[in-house]
Amino acid sequence: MKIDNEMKLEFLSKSQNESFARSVVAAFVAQLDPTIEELAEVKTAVSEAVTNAIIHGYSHKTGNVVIIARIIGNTVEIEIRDFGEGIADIELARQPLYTSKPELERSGMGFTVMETFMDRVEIQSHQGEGTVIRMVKTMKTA
Amino acid sequence: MKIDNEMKLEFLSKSQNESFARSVVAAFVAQLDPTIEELAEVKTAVSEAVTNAIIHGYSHKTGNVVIIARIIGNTVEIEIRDFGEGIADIELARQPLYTSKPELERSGMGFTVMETFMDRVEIQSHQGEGTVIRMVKTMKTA
Amino acid sequence: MNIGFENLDRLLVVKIDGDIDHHSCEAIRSSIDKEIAKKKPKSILFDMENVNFMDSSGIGVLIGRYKLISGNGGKAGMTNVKPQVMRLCEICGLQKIIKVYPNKKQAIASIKEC
Amino acid sequence: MNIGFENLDRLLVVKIDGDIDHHSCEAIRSSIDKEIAKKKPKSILFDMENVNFMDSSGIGVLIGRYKLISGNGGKAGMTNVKPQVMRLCEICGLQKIIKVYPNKKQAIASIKEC
Ligand SMILES: Nc1ncnc2c1ncn2[C@@H]1O[C@H](COP(=O)(O)OP(=O)(O)O)[C@@H](O)[C@H]1O
Ligand SMILES: Nc1ncnc2c1ncn2[C@@H]1O[C@H](COP(=O)(O)OP(=O)(O)O)[C@@H](O)[C@H]1O
Repeated sequence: MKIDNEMKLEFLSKSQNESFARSVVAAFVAQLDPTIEELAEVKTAVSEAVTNAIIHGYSHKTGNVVIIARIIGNTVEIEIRDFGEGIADIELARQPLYTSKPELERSGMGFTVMETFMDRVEIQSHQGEGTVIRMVKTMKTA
Repeated sequence: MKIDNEMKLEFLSKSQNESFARSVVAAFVAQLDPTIEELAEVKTAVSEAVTNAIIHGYSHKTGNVVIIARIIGNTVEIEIRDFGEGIADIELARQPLYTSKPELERSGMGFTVMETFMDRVEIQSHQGEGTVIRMVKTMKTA
Repeated sequence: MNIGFENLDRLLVVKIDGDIDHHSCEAIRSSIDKEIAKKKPKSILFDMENVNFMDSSGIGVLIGRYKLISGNGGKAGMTNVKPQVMRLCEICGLQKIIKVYPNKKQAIASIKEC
Repeated sequence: MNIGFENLDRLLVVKIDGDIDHHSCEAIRSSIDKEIAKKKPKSILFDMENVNFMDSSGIGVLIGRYKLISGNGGKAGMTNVKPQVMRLCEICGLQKIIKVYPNKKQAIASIKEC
């Protein structure tokens, strides 16, 4: 499992950084020569996880969001971390349509989108400490 | 001097990350609505500093390059850091046309380009410890 | 991000320009809701020709507008949906709630019939 | 990154496609030098129409090729240079060494005259 390339991005949990974050990951993943579809899938999954860090992790304050991306062969591993509220019930959070913030018109489909677009999604979370989402996807091309 | 936005990027000193690094800074600076010219200037200055970290800082090995960017009003501050060889004589290094690696067809114009395209460029370096380049530019637009 | 409106009888056509994510959602939502309050349309059509990116925050906004409109007996439709955005809509089952039309003309004709 | 060659008598026209930075330089340099060794042109013209980004690593490569060619009494030129790239060339004084022509036709005519 040799790591061919690696990057780490830290930014403030401001909503204008959502598009910045997904562009950064897309620019990094571009070196795998993904199809347009694969790139859109990665961007969308990253957007979901980063948005969750911002609105659920740090609902009432500004904190740091950290993204680590690694390329190993044709595979990209992406880790998205916040140091916010954490998830009380991970099983429940993963359910399609479940959202703890219906008043914000959240669809509750974030985790379902991540799971559909990536090959694997792992959630680690501790209340009061924060959340880490680990996602893996192997590009079919090349 | 309130910081409006901030990001930190770490990546390996591989040459394929040069274009990645300048795209990331460009995507971050885009929130200031720079002109095409201003954006090209920032990208070029970042490319110079990142290339220097890779070929001069870590000439014979792979290490980490760190970029920190901060937005304060219409101004962007960019810090590019390596933990490599360091610069023996900063005065000399800043001279136009000076290069320690003429055998690599370096033009010796990197620092001159950074100084022309940015409003201010500071160099801090210690031999055996590494180099930090701090660059500041205020966008004329907006 | 930019939003254009066209009022055809009581059909409001909303043309969104740019990425739809959590950040742009606020502005999109409030701008559409203002137009709805002002023009009181019966139905709504989202023209997605210039939307190259959307995530599930966008699904929330579209469903929210659907609820507003359908609560008053109106219809909601989408047209000119890009393939990447369409995949997201399918995953979320949005096309079961907001009908997708191949082009604007067909969409208008079909929604007005109702 | 992609390089195209055109040999007009003893003028080699090099069309570079993509960003010119330290990473792409290696490939650009070795590809041009191979063509020079094979075709032994007298002069060289860089068509920069498809170069949207260049940093000082690119200046090094262009000057290096200039030295190869001028060492044998040939000329070097550039054409179709984008404004951003032109600014870099000016800062580095490159246009004093490698003449810049407004278009390919004029460049070819002028270089061949010599
Ligand atoms: N980073 C996070 N920190 C805290 N809670 C989270 C985080 N990510 C997700 N959650 C919880 O999981 C729920 C489901 O997330 P998701 O499927 O993305 O739906 P939505 O974002 O639309 O609510 C959220 O409503 C929230 O309660
Ligand atoms: N990050 C760095 N680490 C060590 N040395 C450096 C670094 N950046 C610049 N230098 C030194 O400064 C010199 C001048 O740099 P520059 O003006 O960019 O020209 P060039 O990169 O073409 O040599 C380099 O040749 C090198 O000796």
